[in-house]
Amino acid sequence: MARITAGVASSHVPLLGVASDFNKDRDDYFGPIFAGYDWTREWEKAEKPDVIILVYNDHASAFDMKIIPTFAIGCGERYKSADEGWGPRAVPDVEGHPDLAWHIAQSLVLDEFDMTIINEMDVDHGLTVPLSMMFGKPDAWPCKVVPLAVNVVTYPPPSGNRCWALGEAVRKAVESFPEDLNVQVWGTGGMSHQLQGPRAGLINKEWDNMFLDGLVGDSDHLRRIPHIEYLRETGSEGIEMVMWLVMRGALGKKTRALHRHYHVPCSNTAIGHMVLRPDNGEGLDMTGSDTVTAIAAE
Amino acid sequence: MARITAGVASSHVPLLGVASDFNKDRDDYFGPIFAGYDWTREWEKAEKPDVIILVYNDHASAFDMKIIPTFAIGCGERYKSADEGWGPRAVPDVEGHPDLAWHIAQSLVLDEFDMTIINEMDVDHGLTVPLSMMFGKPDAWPCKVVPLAVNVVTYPPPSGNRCWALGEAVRKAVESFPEDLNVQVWGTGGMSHQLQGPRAGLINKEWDNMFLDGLVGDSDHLRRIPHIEYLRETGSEGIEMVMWLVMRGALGKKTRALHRHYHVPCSNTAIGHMVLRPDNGEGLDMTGSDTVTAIAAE
Amino acid sequence: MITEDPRHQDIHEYLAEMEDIPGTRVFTAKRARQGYHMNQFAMSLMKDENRARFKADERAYMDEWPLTEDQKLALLARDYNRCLDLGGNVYFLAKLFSTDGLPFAEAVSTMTDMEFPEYRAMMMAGGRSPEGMRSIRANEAAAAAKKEDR
Amino acid sequence: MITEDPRHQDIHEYLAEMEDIPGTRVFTAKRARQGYHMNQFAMSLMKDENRARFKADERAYMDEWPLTEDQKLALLARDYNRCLDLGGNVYFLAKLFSTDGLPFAEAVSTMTDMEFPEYRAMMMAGGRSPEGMRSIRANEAAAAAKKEDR
Ligand SMILES: [Fe+3]
Ligand SMILES: [Fe+3]
Repeated sequence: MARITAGVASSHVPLLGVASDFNKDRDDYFGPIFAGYDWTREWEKAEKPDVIILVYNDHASAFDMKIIPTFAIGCGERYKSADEGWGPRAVPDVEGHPDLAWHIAQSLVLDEFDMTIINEMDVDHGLTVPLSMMFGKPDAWPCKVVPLAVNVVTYPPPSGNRCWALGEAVRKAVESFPEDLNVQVWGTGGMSHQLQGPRAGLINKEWDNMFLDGLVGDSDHLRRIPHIEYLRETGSEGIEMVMWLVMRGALGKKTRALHRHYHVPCSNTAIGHMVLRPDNGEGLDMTGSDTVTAIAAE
Repeated sequence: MARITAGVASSHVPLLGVASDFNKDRDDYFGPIFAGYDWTREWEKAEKPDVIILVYNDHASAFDMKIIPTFAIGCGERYKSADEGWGPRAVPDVEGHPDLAWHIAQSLVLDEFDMTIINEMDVDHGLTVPLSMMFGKPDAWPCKVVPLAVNVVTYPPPSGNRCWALGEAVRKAVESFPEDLNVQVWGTGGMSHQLQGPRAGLINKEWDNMFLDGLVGDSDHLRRIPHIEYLRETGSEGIEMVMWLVMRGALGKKTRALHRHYHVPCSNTAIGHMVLRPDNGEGLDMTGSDTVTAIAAE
Repeated sequence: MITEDPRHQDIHEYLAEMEDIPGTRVFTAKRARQGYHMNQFAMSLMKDENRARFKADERAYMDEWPLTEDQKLALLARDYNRCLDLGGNVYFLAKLFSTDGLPFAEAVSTMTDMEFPEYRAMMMAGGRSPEGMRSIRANEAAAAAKKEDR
Repeated sequence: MITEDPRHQDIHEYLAEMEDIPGTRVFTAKRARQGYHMNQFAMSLMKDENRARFKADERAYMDEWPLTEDQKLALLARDYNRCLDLGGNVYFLAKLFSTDGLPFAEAVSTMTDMEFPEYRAMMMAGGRSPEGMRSIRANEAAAAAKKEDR
């Protein structure tokens, strides 16, 4: 039986991809950001996940205005890195897991999620930057990926509640997949950022950290945060955090945090990163990082 | 305020489009089929709907295997007739109603339907044949259309319950649209047919008529029919009837039938057609056809 | 009619039921994956220029697609049951019916054990009855019971 | 934090709230429709050959798209606030940032009242505070109350 062994949350700022690709990841600016992922890289080497269900949003790369799916699941064999205007990132192709992806897609439709199935697409920084952050620069990504793209560009995106419920249904689907697979769910995007207009550059450390706190334990209050609160409190692009709720929903009733990292700034954005374990009697190794990286600039 | 004044159900067999386009609609074969729509054509002239929300499925025309949306709503300005392999049908372009369509799309997402928004696509016989059946051959269609495409090709399609619930949410969305519009919802496809394999040609009159009966009145038992029952009882393509449930769900608790027509065969298919009024105190004209067209071949 | 709420049915049970219908291939993920390129090939025939190229040299046109040899042979032979077995879907294959100028019902009839006139007569007489065509398992159980009786 | 279940919120209330955020254009249907071709134009710059053609003659390239004159002028001027007002979305416009070789943060800073060095310094110091930036209505009410006080 496949099982979800961990949830990983991470911002997916495109500049992090640039820093990684051009070896700037340990300079003064990026060093403190990447340092917060060092623990996770070591941990991932030990975890050896077979598949990542990677919840992200497309940033006008695979989907233009002709077609806007709310929830799209990638069931293809492989995905290439998208050309976002400066040529594709020089990262390995992303290998899919069509068996698991189709199983999840079919199961989700039975559970009344109105999925869009995607068999061919390119994937942008929303998906490839988290892979770089967690795995560095291997010749091939060490696991397969099921892309789960959420619309957070054209309004309204799905509600936080719907995202959480999708995560719950993903968990059920994974657990009914007969093959023995170690599956992680990643929620990406966020945290505070606004990329547009006179209010650009907005950052709300208190709110972001309240959100990180809320991912841990057995409360589900985060699912009831309305969109307007993300926008008012964390900037117009802070809405991406609803994607973390898919990951959180997939971990079951209770979670424990193994690692946490928060840093401001990266470009226009607050970086948040967290590694969570489901804590519902699964009996997983709960060894965490010794230190929680301090909140920058405090 | 916009309001839903009627629901129309109809098969959408491509051959009916051919019969209409090549003036065979009153010959021995097609005459009894088209005769069952005569009442409706007169009735539609009096009703003058402003917009049809037309629930149909794409038959590998707009959507190939690359992308398969469960529920897609057309928010574009206009749609051309698709070339399904013998050139596009010579019918007028279909004019959209982007104001209403976007309003419905946004409202449905808030109500936790995971819609795919489509701004550009061609529409196939699933959408244009019902227009021909209800309106004949005008130079321009007499109303605007909001296409609502449901996946019934790749399994699983949405459940009957989900389709019915979508209809309920469509009703709510229409009623919150400020402009004064006369809106009909059409459910198309069906009834009994199987287009593949040694079992092709299957027709189940009893089941089809039980389904027609179930659309009338205040019972919602049809929403709980599982997919397997459609397939076993009415053929593999009988599953298209789930689309009628979107229409039925949009009519509220209770309905009354104004007109009913059933005929076998048209090509491989049983033709079913029904005109329904919502009957929840809306105070609509309940004048129906004098006769219910007899079940053919009985 | 089953009135039990079908939501949250297990996907394995759901898919198993879909394989229990006589003479029917339900277009599940398994078939959608197997027939991916065959269906995409068929869909390409929606364009006039592709139809012309296909008609000029069927084999050469199909060689441009990553089809298996079996799929190509089934398509060349217009063996639609075989196409279904290899992952074809009738709505996609219908683009080939149209390219051939074959009426839909006639193309469909080639998948049955009837010639088209006989198939057409069956349809005129009310179509194929669902009796005995609902479930492979039920048919097998009935046959076994009958054998027992003797 | 509001913990009321946000489901089934009325779409009109929802959209009205989205217009209540200072210095922010939320990409609602209204904007998506207004900016449709501007965003599709921007997206076309994902292809190398299109970028080259655009760079060679921006005006000529844009004339191939059904853009309004206002949209073309805003794009030519790289006036991104104006682009947003005309229905642009930043993720689409970002293809133009990239085509220009402009770092994302620098392009974003042009929409604020700061020069890039000042904007960068603000980000290094922890970013823009949300205080007083949450609600146009709340700001107006506060201003009115203050006026009353005097
Ligand atoms: Fe993002
Ligand atoms: Fe159909």
